[in-house]
Amino acid sequence: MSVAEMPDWFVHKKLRGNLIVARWVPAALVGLPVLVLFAIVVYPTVWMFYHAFQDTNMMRLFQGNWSFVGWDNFAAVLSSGRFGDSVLHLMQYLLFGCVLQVILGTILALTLYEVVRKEWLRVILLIVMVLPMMLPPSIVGVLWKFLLTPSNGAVNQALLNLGLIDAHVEWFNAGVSLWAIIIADVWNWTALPLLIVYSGRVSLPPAVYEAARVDGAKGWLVMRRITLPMLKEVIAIAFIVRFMDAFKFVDLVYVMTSGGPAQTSELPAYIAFQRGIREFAIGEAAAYAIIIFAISAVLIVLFLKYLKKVLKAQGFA
Amino acid sequence: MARIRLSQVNKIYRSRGHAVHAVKDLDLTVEDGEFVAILGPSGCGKTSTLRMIVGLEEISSGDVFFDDQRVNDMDPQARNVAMAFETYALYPNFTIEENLSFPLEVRGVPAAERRKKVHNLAALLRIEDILGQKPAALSGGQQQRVSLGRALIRDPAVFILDEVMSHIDAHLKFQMLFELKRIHQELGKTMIYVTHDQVEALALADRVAVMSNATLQQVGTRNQLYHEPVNVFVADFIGEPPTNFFPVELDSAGDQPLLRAKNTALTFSVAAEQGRRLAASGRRDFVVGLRPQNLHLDMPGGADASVGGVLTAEVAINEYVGERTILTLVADGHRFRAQAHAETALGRGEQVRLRYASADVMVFDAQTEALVA
Amino acid sequence: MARLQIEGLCKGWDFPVIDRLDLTVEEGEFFIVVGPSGIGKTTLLRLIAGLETADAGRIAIGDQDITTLPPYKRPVAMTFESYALYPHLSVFENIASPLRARRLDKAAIRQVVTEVAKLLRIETLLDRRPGEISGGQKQRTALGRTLVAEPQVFLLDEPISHLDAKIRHELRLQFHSLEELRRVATLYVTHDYAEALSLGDRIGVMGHGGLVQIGTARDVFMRPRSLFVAQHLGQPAINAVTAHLTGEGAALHVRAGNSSFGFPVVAAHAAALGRGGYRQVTVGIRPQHVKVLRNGEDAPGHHVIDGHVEIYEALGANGVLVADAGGVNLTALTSLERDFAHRQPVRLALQTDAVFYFHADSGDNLLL
Amino acid sequence: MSEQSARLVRTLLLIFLGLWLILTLFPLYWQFITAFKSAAETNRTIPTFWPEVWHFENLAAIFAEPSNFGALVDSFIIATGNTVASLVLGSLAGYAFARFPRQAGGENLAFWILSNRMFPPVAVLVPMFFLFDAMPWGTDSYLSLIILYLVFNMPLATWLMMVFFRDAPRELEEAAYLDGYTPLRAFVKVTLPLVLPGMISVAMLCWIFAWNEYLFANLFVGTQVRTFTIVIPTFTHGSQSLWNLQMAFSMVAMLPPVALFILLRRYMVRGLSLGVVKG
Repeated sequence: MSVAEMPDWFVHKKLRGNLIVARWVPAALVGLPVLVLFAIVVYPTVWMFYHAFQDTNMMRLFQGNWSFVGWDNFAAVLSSGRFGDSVLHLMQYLLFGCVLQVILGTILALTLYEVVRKEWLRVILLIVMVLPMMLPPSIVGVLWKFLLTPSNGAVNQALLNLGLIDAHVEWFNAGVSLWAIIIADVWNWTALPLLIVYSGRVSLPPAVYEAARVDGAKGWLVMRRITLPMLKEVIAIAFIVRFMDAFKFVDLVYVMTSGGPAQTSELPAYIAFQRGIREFAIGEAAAYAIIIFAISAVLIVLFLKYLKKVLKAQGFA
Repeated sequence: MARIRLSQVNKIYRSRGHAVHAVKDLDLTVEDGEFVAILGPSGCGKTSTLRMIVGLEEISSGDVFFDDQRVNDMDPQARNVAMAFETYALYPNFTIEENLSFPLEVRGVPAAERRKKVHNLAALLRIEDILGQKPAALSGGQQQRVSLGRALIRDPAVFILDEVMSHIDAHLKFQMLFELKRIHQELGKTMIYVTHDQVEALALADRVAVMSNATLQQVGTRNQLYHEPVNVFVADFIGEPPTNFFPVELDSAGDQPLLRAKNTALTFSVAAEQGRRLAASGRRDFVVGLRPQNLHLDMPGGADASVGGVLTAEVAINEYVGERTILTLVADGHRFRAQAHAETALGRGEQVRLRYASADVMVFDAQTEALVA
Repeated sequence: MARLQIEGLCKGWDFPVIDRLDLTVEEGEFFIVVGPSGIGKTTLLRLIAGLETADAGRIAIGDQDITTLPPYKRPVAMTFESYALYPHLSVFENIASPLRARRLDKAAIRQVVTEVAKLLRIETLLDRRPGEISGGQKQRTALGRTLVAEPQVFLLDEPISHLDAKIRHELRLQFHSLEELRRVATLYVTHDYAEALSLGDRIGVMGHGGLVQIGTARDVFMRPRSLFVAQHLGQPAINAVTAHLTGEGAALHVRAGNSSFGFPVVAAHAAALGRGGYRQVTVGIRPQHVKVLRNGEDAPGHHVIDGHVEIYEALGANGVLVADAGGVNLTALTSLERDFAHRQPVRLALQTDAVFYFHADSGDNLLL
Repeated sequence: MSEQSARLVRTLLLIFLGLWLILTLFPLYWQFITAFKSAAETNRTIPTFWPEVWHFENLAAIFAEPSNFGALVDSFIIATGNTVASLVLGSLAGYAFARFPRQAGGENLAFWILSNRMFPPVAVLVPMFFLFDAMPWGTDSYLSLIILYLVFNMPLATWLMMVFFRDAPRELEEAAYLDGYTPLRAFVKVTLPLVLPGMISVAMLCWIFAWNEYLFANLFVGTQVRTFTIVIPTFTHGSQSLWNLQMAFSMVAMLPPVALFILLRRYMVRGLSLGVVKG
């Protein structure tokens, strides 16, 4: 039936609400949550966007006499060496933190599923490996700060006993303290990508693997040609989740090193936090927050486009 | 090609505490190039049997031979057996072409030869136009053809189909049945078809193995199962519309043996030979099985009855279904069915005389349900 | 007087699924809509039930216009194709659900539900969960839920088409014998033509957004209004041969393209076809009207032709044989006992007085 | 890929798994033994891998101080309060997105709710600090943190609840309508029971994230209300951290989320796999 022959009732029919619920119900259902979200997210965001262009600090905020300074805050942030270093630290954290965690998580999840045959053993191992995710950052920070104390920390002692090092490692010196944070973070958050990839693997269709077995494919060939391609989407989601968290990661930096020594372990989000809360340079902190959000948003959108292309090619999307 | 022999095969599933005996002492032989169907209700052990032949399931006891070579410890690939799955189990991330060529890729067949084989198989299955697509974009029928293709491309010794028709629409199923028969005629492969649908099994297979709660009831050609069912289960399971059963007693032996439905006037006359076997069995209680197709409306001047009998009954329901009419009748409180010509215009309550040939009367022992005469 | 009346009903998403459909189901009538899956049968039921909003047209039960009433205010009960039983509630609670909705007292509910359960022979399953019972029992539970609601219209969406053949026979009898279903207007939807012919007081074949033909089982099957109707009723499908008519007056003759297949037109048909002056036609021959003669057997009043076997299969109640009759493939029905080898020569007897003649383009039946 | 090399790879992977287990458990083991060491023993130059003397009284010492136990109670109130709020709001929005995607703003609104997790906390902290400061309940109160934690818990709850509602078949609700139930009663009778397992896994996730939160708590509360996360680092003796007490208190504070996970692990894996795969 080509368009020309369409009956006239069909050509100009208008979308009618369904009979079951009045039109306003969906809007009402979403209304309250959106309202709450508006108050706790949109309002602060707008407030920050506004103050990012002012020279607000604590004093001026109380007196209410801040003034418009255009892009100065942004210029100050972008030109400061401190911000440049922190971005480098962030790259280091992203590479050895996020990427490493997703790779580790994937390998562990697949090993747990493919190699550990007994069901009860697999459940216990899963519980143990997900334990660190259950701990608050303050506990993790304190714990690892204690473990890594250079003089009599358990880690140095263990490494000495194993002969891997011959002298104490000064974990909290400049240039090394960021690694301490990364180690603690890997220990704390690898469990999340592990759980995501494990859940993804659990829900793959078992019949496909039997077909592979009948076709004679085994071990690595199955992993490379069947399992990993099917898990691409899930691994990507694990990466995005960790990537989003990385950009706003402050807790361990604050607890373990307070960005020290001499700002060598600062991350952009931490500086924003420090400038905003401790030093009350609110205008500048707002600029920081917006720059960080911009970078992460751009990278994620690029990543999603790439992911959509890959999935399209695979026939998923 | 391969001749498959199962001898005293058992499968016991052990899970915490209790064990399920899924297949009991199965003896079955599939000749080289033969098309055998394994038929039975769900849970009768047919799928476990299939998985033991393919090598996806470990054999608890007994042996499976491919051309007299014991294959118990060989994996599916070594047995050179191929399988089409009920849920198609196509590789979702591969195109159809990759799905078809993957089994060859695993065997290290060079790319050029793979492409050639894929293309002429696609021609046989008429799926050339969808080689570039992904399984998710295909209809049930197309996916099913691709899954057949993936199994066929390796030129396996044995080709096994596991309930491949259960997700196909009714009218498409007819074409598919013809195609499967055509493929078997063209390739002459040894094929094993597992299904719960007796129409598919009887349509396709040279011989059908009927299973029920883990034991093999009977193996036979369509006519053997139809005319000489070994017990009530097989007689009931085979046959569309379902067979009618009447609990009876042996009333009188001799030349005109009569079986009478308990305390009613309903009697069934059988051939003298059948009478002798019934008397010889020394039993009194039997069950009579009569297929609706074998009850003919006694048209005035109809074909004269060879040795047989007549039933009078009242029409309860007249179901006109286009090609034929199915009458639901009641006689002495027994409700049964008869199949009649499409133009039968009998209404509810009309008295009818039905003729049957003694040869079509099946008599089973009431206790053992085994066929006696 | 709870008659179901549908006038000019329209519903469409990206194309008009239901286009100005008219239908009247009398009180106590068991009306069946049959058609291939995806033709819009379920949409029609959902429109009557109020689960979808009609774009145009009017639906009335008795003299109450329910076109814009929400489902919970319509005097209608429906069984879903997937049964839609509440998995977390027992069979008893599932059946009692409509009465719970009306807040009837406990004793009344228990009495009604046990009575209906006895009627449907599922009284022993009342405290089981839907997950623990068989397909046939699930279907009866869903039916019980609709009976208990005592609506003015029953809507049944493919109630038994997902069950095994054996249970389907049994449940078909149930629909025949259930008096309760015969007290009110019932609209039953299925894709299985045999079910439709066997159960329907009247049958509507659905196509092109509406009901292409409405009539009794024999009307629709023996006097199809068009090729579309003929092709959708009958398994295996009707033989449709494009052919042209040669000869004049009473001596009309059918010739199929360049093949040697053809047969003389029966006098009665020749008269009607002659007046119309048709030349190009599509000839419809039902497989049951193509007999495969045993050697030596002849068939008075039939036109006998020679052919050889392409493929033969026993399909359920009878054998299906595809024969190449002079370049045209003809499907014939035989009894189950017979068997045929590949390429075996056979003699086919055509019951030419039961042949249909359809217009080459529009597909309309030229003899109606 | 011969059989031996396959087995070799398998053993290597198992060793890798074992190593990771050790790496995961070692800190917890160290936390456990430190919790029962005396303050002196914790500061030894050569740390002992097993306490010479077991000081069970460390735990008693912590809870002798009522405010410490009070901190656990405060954390519990905030976490539970926030979980209930997140669940209610998340379910409302989730149901609307699942059942009425077009009218309720559909996918992009849902994605937007999820994406605000990308905002650095400071973008929210400063303005909210001043906003709550002006509010009657002030910053140092249960309500301030309960509301504030919605920033990360509500989007998560909304997203997962949307997936679970989509997973509950709409046909059952429709069957309830035809039985005569109004939409609200149908929701309670049919959809809610089916979504309950999903709700439990969402509640659990939200509760754990709220219980573990540190940054917001650190800034907003501290006097009337003290969550355990901000109390732990305060166990010091002058400049010297009392590691044994901090470890002991951490161990106690760790129990609820760990217990919750072990108890409801099935729901969590099911919830996540459904949320991830379908999301």
